[in-house]
Amino acid sequence: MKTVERARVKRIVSLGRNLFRLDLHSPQIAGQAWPASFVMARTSEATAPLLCRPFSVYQTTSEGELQILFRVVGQGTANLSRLRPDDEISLTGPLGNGFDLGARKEFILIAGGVGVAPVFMAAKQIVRNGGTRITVMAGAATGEELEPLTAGFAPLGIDCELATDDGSLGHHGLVTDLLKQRLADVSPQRTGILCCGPAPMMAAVAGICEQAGIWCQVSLETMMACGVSACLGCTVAGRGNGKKYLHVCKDGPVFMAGEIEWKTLLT
Amino acid sequence: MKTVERARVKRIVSLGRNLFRLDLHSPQIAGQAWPASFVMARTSEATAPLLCRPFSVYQTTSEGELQILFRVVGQGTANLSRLRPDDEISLTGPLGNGFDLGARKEFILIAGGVGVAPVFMAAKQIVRNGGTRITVMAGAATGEELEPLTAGFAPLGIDCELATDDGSLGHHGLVTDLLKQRLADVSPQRTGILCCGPAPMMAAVAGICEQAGIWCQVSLETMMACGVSACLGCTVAGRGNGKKYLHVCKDGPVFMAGEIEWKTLLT
Amino acid sequence: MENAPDLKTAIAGMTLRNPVMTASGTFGYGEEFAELTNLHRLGAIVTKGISLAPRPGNPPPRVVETASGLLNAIGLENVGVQAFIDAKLPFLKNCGTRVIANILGDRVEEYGELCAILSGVEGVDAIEVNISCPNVKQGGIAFGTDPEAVAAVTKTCKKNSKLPIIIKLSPNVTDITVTARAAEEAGADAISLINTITAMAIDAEKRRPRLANVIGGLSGPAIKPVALRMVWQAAAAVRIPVIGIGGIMTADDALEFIIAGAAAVQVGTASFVNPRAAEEIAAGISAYLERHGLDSVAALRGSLRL
Amino acid sequence: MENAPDLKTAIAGMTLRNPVMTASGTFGYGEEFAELTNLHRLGAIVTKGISLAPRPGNPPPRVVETASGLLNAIGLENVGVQAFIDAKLPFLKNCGTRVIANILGDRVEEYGELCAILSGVEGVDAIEVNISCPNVKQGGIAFGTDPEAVAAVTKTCKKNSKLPIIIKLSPNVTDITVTARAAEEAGADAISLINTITAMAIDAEKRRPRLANVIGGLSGPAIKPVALRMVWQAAAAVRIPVIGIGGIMTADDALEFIIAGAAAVQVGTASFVNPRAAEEIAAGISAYLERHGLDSVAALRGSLRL
Ligand SMILES: Cc1cc2nc3c(=O)[nH]c(=O)nc-3n(C[C@H](O)[C@H](O)[C@H](O)COP(=O)(O)OP(=O)(O)OC[C@H]3O[C@@H](n4cnc5c(N)ncnc54)[C@H](O)[C@@H]3O)c2cc1C
Ligand SMILES: Cc1cc2nc3c(=O)[nH]c(=O)nc-3n(C[C@H](O)[C@H](O)[C@H](O)COP(=O)(O)OP(=O)(O)OC[C@H]3O[C@@H](n4cnc5c(N)ncnc54)[C@H](O)[C@@H]3O)c2cc1C
Ligand SMILES: Cc1cc2nc3c(=O)[nH]c(=O)nc-3n(C[C@H](O)[C@H](O)[C@H](O)COP(=O)(O)O)c2cc1C
Ligand SMILES: Cc1cc2nc3c(=O)[nH]c(=O)nc-3n(C[C@H](O)[C@H](O)[C@H](O)COP(=O)(O)O)c2cc1C
Ligand code: FES
Ligand code: FES
Repeated sequence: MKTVERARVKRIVSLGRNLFRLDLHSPQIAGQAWPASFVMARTSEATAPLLCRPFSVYQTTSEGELQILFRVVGQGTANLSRLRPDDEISLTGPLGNGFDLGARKEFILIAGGVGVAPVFMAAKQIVRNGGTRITVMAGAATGEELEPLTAGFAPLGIDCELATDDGSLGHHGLVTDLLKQRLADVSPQRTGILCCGPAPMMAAVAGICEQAGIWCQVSLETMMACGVSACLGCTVAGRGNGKKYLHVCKDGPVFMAGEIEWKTLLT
Repeated sequence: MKTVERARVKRIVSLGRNLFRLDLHSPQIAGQAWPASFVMARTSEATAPLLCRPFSVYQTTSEGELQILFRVVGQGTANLSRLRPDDEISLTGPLGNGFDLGARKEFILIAGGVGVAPVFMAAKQIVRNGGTRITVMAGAATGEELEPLTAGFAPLGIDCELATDDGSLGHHGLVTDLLKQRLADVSPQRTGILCCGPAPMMAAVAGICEQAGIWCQVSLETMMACGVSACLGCTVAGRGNGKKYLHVCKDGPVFMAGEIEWKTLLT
Repeated sequence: MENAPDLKTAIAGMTLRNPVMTASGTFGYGEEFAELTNLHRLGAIVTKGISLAPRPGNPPPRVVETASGLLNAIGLENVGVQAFIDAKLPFLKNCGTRVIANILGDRVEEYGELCAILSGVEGVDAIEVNISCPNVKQGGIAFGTDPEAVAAVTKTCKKNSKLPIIIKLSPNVTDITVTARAAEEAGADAISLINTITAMAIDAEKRRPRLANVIGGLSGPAIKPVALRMVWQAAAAVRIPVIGIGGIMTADDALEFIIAGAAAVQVGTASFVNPRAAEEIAAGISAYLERHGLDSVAALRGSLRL
Repeated sequence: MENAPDLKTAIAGMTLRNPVMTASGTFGYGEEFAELTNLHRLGAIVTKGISLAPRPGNPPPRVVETASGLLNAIGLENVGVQAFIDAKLPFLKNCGTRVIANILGDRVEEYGELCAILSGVEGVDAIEVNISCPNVKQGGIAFGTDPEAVAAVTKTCKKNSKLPIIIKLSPNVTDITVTARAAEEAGADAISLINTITAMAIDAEKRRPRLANVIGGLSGPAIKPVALRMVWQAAAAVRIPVIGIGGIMTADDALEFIIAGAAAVQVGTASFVNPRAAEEIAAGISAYLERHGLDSVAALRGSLRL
């Protein structure tokens, strides 16, 4: 069940330039969150910025802590970055659908930048479900950025294949290169791919998976006014029929890669 | 000469509930400020609150420090109260006219609440000018509030007569009671009164002085959009002719008490 | 004061628990907010706009934030009247508050048909008529900007329905009192205003409109001062109740509209920012009345001291 | 790019250094900002509105802040045309940029007289005509909301002046293209828009209007999306240059208007928030052009990709 909750800031951790982890005491929402669920955060009481901002749940604890990862890109995220312990913000959540973790035996988890948040939560859940084989492929602009984003996987016993735009860590190039290299070893029967990152990355992954016949889910981002399927603002075009729109906050944020009309998402 | 300056926060000092002193490094403006001059401060980069907020200069140092006293009453002052050392804000100043300190031998300085700021700066200047007799009368809601506001006078060798609404410090009642008690001892020839505080207090002081024939200057507050006499928004009605308006940011903030049509200011 | 202030509000033959409704298109069909706020504490729920046939709406992007505002071009996406009755109304019937169906059309006759259909079903307490849509027979000029079209739509709705008819005015006019009076004279039971103000945003880097539809409707706190002025003007111009809408975020905002002459208010964009906004505003109005020693919200209506 | 981009802007027979002017009523008579910003880096200074006789303006309070907006009812306080010429123009003549005198009146003839007087003095480069004032002969309805009155004022101004005439349109109309065309057909050399949107604010605690004048004009970022829409519509409707105004705070805002079709822009409320806003916006436009490999601001005008 979704709720509106006053969440108290426990700590805010800088993970590098413009990158933060925000740890909130938000027991009601934390107690119900699932992989790729998201929250709407009101970042200030002022009327500008006006709307809540959506963030994926990164991690929760049984003590009611809820963590998000965020990058400062504008006023709303700048406001978040100035929060201090014991400040309070309003959160609504958990919202959206989630990754489908039930059907598969093996997973390749693909993350770009802060897109690692829902992927990490999925990884923890898969590990908790027991025994499935997991590979993580993660990319970012630089190693300095990628390292703190992927540090959580090793303690789970999950290896990461890394790619950076500047070659400062892992493969010098795109995370999709890593996927292509691996493709020969992947069993379309057993393996599922879960992916979250910039739209061009997800579109490329979707294309690769379609060609290879691999089951693939993506977690999308669009502009959201409400997050609760009231404004009808968060649409993406569905595949096949240009007139059918999907609502990311309700039908998503997770979609089967084949459901999406990627062309319109990239313009 | 007035300037726009990026001012760096040196420290922010809590003086009690909702009351702060903000110490800024603002060498250009600090170097030119005078008693009852004010600055326009942009309290955030967001569009809400939109306008700059006016604050009287409280104190300056030769090292380029400029201090203001402020009470949190709304969003703009709340934003100021959340500033931290090394944050920067935009300041325009020094603005307005100022108290006329030249003509008199003895001063009674009357302050209500944070209205103490221009009065304190005047006191320092008078002391620096040498030898004149100064009495301070200051009032506030409670002693807790009044004490930090008036702590600066003793080091200058100036005694304060205090009044509080709740009687927790000094006279239980209005600061104007103190003035009335003193009236018999005041020489209309030698003594000048400088006053800053809530409008009803200043109106009452103006009335007393008019009756007693005492020279009295007040420092007014009105809503200001620009502070530099461009918007023409900061008017008060001038005395005698209801059609004549005075501009507080340019003709003021200091006026002879007799110039003002107090009735219209109080409604 | 001994008793809680009386928030009951009579509008267009209905009595509402309190004067705070949700605005069309900002509260879905009620169900979306059921877990987040107490629906039975609202004066009424106004549904997302309903047309005869389902509509897919505009291509994305559909929303963009502006300074203290929200610009939208949803394109009136909705499930259509039949799916509304089958899938949405059953929940609304039992949600514990009044239900006002908001309708829209391209032609005058569509409004009539919708009124007839919705009058025939149980669970709809009133109809709010969105006339900010393009009138296809008149070259796409919005009904709401032409007093004759306003009158024509109002008459058709009244003729086809026994339910109270609320005409929702467009703010994109030179003189709001002209369309307000046109609605009143044509028989409207109440008017509500304002709908969104036509507006636009451009991405300077891409040199493209931020909305796929190029222009959209502006809502939120940015438009409140304009909405308040129009409500004040309209309330002085007509005798039927006026419902104030536009940028209401807090109880104080709502009170401004009531003091200006509104009999009730609608909370729109605020529900996105705070899903409990409407409920909290109703509570805030009650607290204000108590604090000011007023025993009913009706006593406050139009009490502006000039 | 080797050379700095060309910001020169030709409007109504004048050439401006760059397309960024200050908006009337927000920059005094220039002198107020001389210590705060480099006047010679501005495209033009538009003066506070000038009437035949001095005007005292409205009683206070005259300004109130709203969400991302400023509501004002200054009441056109000004020194009158003679004092303008005697006391304000000497400074403006030597300030290093173009001077546009903004004028206002209650009757059509006043506009004509003002144009004649200002055409006869040295130092005024153009006249901007504020038609958002009440037309006393027509029961106080603003000139700018009636296309016939717009045409009448425009013709009178043109007849009485050799200077370029810029008609400043009111946004309080159903269709901005109607008044835009009325101005063009009557001979205006350019149009500027928007003036403030009529609006209102109430102090709920006191149940009183926040402005002594009850209603006022809304400016600032809140109105930018509405202004941009109107500028886009007007630019498509007329061939004369359009000057975009409304909520411009940053270079990006100004660029949105230029991309929508504006030949130049005016910066209003922003100068209160940041006295250097206009100068910084001009520099920001230059930087944008350079970054995008455009060699002139003219190349950007109307470049919106639909
Ligand atoms: C379901 C969902 C989950 C998300 N999870 C995360 C997360 O875990 N961590 C994180 O850092 N960000 C996440 N985002 C993106 C985040 O919501 C935006 O970065 C944020 O809203 C920007 O707000 P702002 O005020 O700082 O920037 P703005 O000033 O609003 O915008 C700055 C720039 O960011 C772009 N932007 C704004 N909102 C979005 C959006 N919703 N999607 C894509 N681009 C946007 C704008 O177009 C603009 O170019 C998520 C978005 C969605 C829809
Ligand atoms: C020349 C001058 C000097 C000033 N010096 C000081 C000072 O030294 N210390 C200090 O704390 N305050 C001072 N003020 C008042 C200060 O500017 C306001 O308290 C501040 O602008 C409020 O901003 P806000 O956003 O917090 O409140 P808002 O949300 O803007 O307003 C909250 C309440 O404060 C009132 N208010 C807002 N602005 C003013 C104003 N300009 N004058 C009077 N009331 C206002 C509003 O009517 C409202 O009731 C001065 C004002 C002027 C004009
Ligand atoms: C996303 C969105 C969708 C809307 N859809 C409708 C609609 O379907 N019918 C209608 O009459 N008004 C619609 N409106 C207008 C609102 O009901 C309301 O009149 C307007 O938003 C102003 O109020 P606000 O500022 O409180 O949001 C919509 C507004 C928004 C923001
Ligand atoms: C305080 C104030 C005074 C104004 N005075 C005038 C005026 O005298 N003549 C005029 O044509 N416009 C006047 N305007 C309107 C502005 O020139 C401008 O059109 C409007 O404010 C919108 O631009 P902005 O949002 O950038 O401020 C005034 C605006 C403000 C805020
Ligand atoms: S964000 Fe409002 S419907 Fe999805
Ligand atoms: S504050 Fe603008 S003229 Fe005084």
